[in-house]
Amino acid sequence: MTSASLTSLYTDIIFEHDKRPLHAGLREPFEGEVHHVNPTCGDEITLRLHLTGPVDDPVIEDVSYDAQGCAMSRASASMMADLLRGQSVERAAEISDSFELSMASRGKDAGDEELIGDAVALLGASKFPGRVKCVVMPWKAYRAALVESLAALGAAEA
Amino acid sequence: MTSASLTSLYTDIIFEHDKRPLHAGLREPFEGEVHHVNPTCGDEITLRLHLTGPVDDPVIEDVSYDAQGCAMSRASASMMADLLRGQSVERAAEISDSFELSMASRGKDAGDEELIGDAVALLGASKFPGRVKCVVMPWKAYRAALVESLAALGAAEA
Amino acid sequence: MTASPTPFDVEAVRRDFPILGRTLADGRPLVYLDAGATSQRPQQVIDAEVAFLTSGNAAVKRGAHQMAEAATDAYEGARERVAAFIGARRAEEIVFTKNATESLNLVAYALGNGDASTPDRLRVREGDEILVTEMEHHANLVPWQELARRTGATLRWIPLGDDFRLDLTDLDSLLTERTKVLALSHQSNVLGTVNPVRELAERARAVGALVVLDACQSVPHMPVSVADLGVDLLAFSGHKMLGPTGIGVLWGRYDVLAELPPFLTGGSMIEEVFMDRSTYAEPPARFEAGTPMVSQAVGLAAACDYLDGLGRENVLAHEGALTRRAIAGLAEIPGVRILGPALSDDRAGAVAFDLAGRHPHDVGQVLDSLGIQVRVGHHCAWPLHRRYGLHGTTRASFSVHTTAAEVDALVDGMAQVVAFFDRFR
Amino acid sequence: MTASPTPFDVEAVRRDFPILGRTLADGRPLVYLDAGATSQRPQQVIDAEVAFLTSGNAAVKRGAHQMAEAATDAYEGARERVAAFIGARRAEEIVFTKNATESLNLVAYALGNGDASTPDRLRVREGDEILVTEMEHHANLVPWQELARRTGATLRWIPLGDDFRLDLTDLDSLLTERTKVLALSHQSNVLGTVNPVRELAERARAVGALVVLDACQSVPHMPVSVADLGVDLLAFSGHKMLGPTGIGVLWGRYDVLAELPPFLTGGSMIEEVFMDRSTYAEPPARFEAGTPMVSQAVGLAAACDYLDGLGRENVLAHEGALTRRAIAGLAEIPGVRILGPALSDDRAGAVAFDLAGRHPHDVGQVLDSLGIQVRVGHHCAWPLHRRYGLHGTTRASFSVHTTAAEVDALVDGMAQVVAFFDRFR
Ligand SMILES: Cc1ncc(COP(=O)(O)O)c(C=O)c1O
Ligand SMILES: Cc1ncc(COP(=O)(O)O)c(C=O)c1O
Repeated sequence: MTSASLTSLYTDIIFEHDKRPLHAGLREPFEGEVHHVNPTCGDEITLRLHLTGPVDDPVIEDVSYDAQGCAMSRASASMMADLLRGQSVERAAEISDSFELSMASRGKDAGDEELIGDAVALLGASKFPGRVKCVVMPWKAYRAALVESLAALGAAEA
Repeated sequence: MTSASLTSLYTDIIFEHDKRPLHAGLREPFEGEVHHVNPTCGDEITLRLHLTGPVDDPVIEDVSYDAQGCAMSRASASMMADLLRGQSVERAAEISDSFELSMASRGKDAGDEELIGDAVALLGASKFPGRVKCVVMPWKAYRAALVESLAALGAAEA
Repeated sequence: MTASPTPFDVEAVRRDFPILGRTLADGRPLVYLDAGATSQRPQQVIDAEVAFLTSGNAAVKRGAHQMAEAATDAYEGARERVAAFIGARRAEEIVFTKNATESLNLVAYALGNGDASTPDRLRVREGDEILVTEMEHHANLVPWQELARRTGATLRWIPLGDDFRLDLTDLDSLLTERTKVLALSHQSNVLGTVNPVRELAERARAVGALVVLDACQSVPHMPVSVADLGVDLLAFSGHKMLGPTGIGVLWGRYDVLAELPPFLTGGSMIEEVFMDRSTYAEPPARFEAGTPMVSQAVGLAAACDYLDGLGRENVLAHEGALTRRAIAGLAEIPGVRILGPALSDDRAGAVAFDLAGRHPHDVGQVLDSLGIQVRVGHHCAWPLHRRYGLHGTTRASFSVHTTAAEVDALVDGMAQVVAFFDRFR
Repeated sequence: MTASPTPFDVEAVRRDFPILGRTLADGRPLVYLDAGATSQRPQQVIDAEVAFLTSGNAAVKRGAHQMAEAATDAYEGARERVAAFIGARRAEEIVFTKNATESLNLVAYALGNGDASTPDRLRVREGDEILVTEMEHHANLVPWQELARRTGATLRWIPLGDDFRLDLTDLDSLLTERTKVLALSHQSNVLGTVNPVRELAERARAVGALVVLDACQSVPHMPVSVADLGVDLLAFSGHKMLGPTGIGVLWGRYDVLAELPPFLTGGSMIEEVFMDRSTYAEPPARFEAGTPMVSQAVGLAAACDYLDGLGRENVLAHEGALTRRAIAGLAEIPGVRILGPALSDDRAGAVAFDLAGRHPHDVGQVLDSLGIQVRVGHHCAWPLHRRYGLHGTTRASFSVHTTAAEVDALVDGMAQVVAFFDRFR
């Protein structure tokens, strides 16, 4: 007798990513690296970002990471890496904005599957405020790594 | 239409002492001097004690003081000085113990008039916890000055 | 004197305060004129807290279960409510403390806790100056004395004038490049004087000083918007604004809080903890160590609702009328001298006075026997009283439930005080 | 497993807790197993606070009127009640704070606040050592890290052994003449281990170190008498012992408190205040700056009454039986590893566990869907978890209203957790 909201949270695709996370591990080269923790549960992620292309329109060549956490947060990191790799930074911003907005909706927003693909499966967590942080942590890490990477890129260019 | 407890607090004799306090002013010689304040209302007393006689059975030669405070606290200082002057320290201890015990009784103990004389008039305040401190402050100052004075006397003797 | 029209139905308000129905010794009705020390709670505030305790109570922020989520929502919702109440730009600018005293100590300690990574403007050190005023409540004076003692900084103060206002004559020599902090009150809890905060904050900003405002006596009684005041940090207490005891507020501009070192440390304010070192969370969590006062935050939010429901301008108008009525009435009593500016725009709130030849304890005692509850003593503003040659005063202070009839009872009571003591002349 | 007989009528107790009647999502009954984080309030505690607010509320200590006297009596009466509750010799040994975290910070700051007039044993300085343990809650670790940082003292710690107890092998080299403070917990909020406090306090006394005890997890759950323990200072929180949030306690031996410098400064803790300096009141007033949490103190006293009414030995017996039942039941679940000593005399309280291959958040989520409210994460004891190679655990903790059936629901719930996640293998 499992509750409906529970099965909407934990789906096969979540566990697929939890078990076999895509693009996991820390790789070179990279321009930015950040380490984020969730102070309440002790979860951690180290995330590296590698950009290529012109400084005014860079492309995400690689997102590599080492994530410690619950199924939701690990699946989130995996899906995010898969979604963002190969995208322009501009397009990635659209994706992450859309995703984070949906996550903040407390279950009201089903998410834009066109834009965020498999990551709609993560939105089950948006009904559980205590879990939103787990899911969002990799995305916050991406944002922080992007700031670092762009700065590094700008410095290299100058 | 004044309340009964109010007229039991403020009696003619209280005002008599308030208006014309006995033994007021700071005099020499003295062995101990203390300064006490009541932190809630800012009342202050400086009290000096002059003892004479053998160190193992001294007599209170003089209690002199400068008191700032409400009618109750000023009357208390005046009555106390008048009561204790000329008494042996031993007898003074009986008096002050008896007085302070009655003051702590919340109006239940009418006081030992044999021992504390006019100071029974102060016991009206024992029904008003907020005022007990006002009345007791000079007595606490006396106790502190006594400790100082006895130490000074002992040192002089040695 | 007839009652002036009030901007809301005071009798209806009074029915919200269950305690006002009680009587005192000799069956006297309660005339509570001590709201400046602590206010009473309307039923709505009590109910909000009880409702939380009987349905949503749980540890906040630390649990992932439904109860913890509900409690966290209630607590963070209260933060948003308080932010809106004082016009803060974001809820993260609100730090919950136990009272205004803790809020002010938090700032004073944090300014001494920095290290090399702390921006210079948020670090008080030897040679720096801290500027306060002579009218401060001990809560906005002693923490600064202690900060000066710990750091080797120098404490200076703006003196009070004979007109019961700050004497700004020498401000230029008091507020200088050396000044790291200007700490002052919005409204004096004794004089009722409202300080020219905006002007002083501007002068302080010009020399790079941080401005800390003690708003204990303004936030409960008038519209206050942090956006307008120009200060950096602001403190007030729940129990003076119809809310629970045990909860206070520190508001801070987010950019200031973001760089301020922590004060109390422990659970919920950390980022990572190792045996030998820790890193700290973002504001407001960084300043809220340990289990917070959750039900009290809920009660405080209900108090904000209550005051906003009456209208803050209306509260000011109502209480201002009572202040004026009290001043006018008391001025007629022989021997009474009011400590504070006469009627004017920068004056509201408490009415403190001296009765010639009578100690405030004795005055208060007679008023108490009439059921009139006023405060006597130095009201935690000892230097202020010393400035005017007094050890203490008798103080009446008003709230939303105070009536003109109660003010008249005070004035009449003072006539009885005079008559009572005259018998013993 | 059948329910073991309990020393009091748990069903009657449950009726005292209004919140236990509520249901959660999907109509699940509330199974509240998070008392270690915060406990629920019996109606008696709520009623005591409301009664005070609707009849006796006023500012304490500062007013001379009847209402202030009644409020002061209530507040000081609560102090006496709490003193009796923990076997303190005198009420003046009880300081009210906002929570245990503040109590511990108070001590850590005060020990750094002294000057030449402070006795050396109450002054931590460069070269001194502070000894804590690896099992401490952040509240009894980070304040000491910060004291060490501010003063230049060195922080050392007693490590945890593989048996989930303190490893005292090297105690002689850790606890030396250089040790100024030994700060430790009475009972771990994760492991349930009860430390040999009396023995450690004796060793500390022998080298002249002050002993500070974090009694957050012992005072609510077992008889605790400060007279027996041999410690100098002891901290706990109201909200973990059926009392309100927003109130904590610091008990201190009077001779220690009498010489300890102040921490928070402001109103009610002073003796005399001048613009440039102040002197301070005697304990406990010296440590209670500002308006205290009066109604919360009244509520805390009611919580003491409630627990003493049940009998502290009975509470220990009841909760101990639940702990044993939980440990026995959980041990049967495949993959579950309990963090803490097996059944023994120095073990009660919380039951924290790991489920192999599953993150505690995921475990807690499934339990939550069943209405079972447990805590997941590091429980503010991050170094402890790191010691055992974990990021977090799932923790169940019990109170007077917890039933054997609820413990069984937890065990059954864990079986469902395993089955749920097995579907995705
Ligand atoms: C052992 C221990 N110490 C300290 C604390 C901190 O208590 P509080 O958060 O009430 O200050 C807790 C509870 O969180 C605890 O379990
Ligand atoms: C002006 C002012 N500042 C500070 C305080 C201190 O507030 P609390 O005692 O609630 O901390 C008060 C009230 O006592 C006050 O009136």
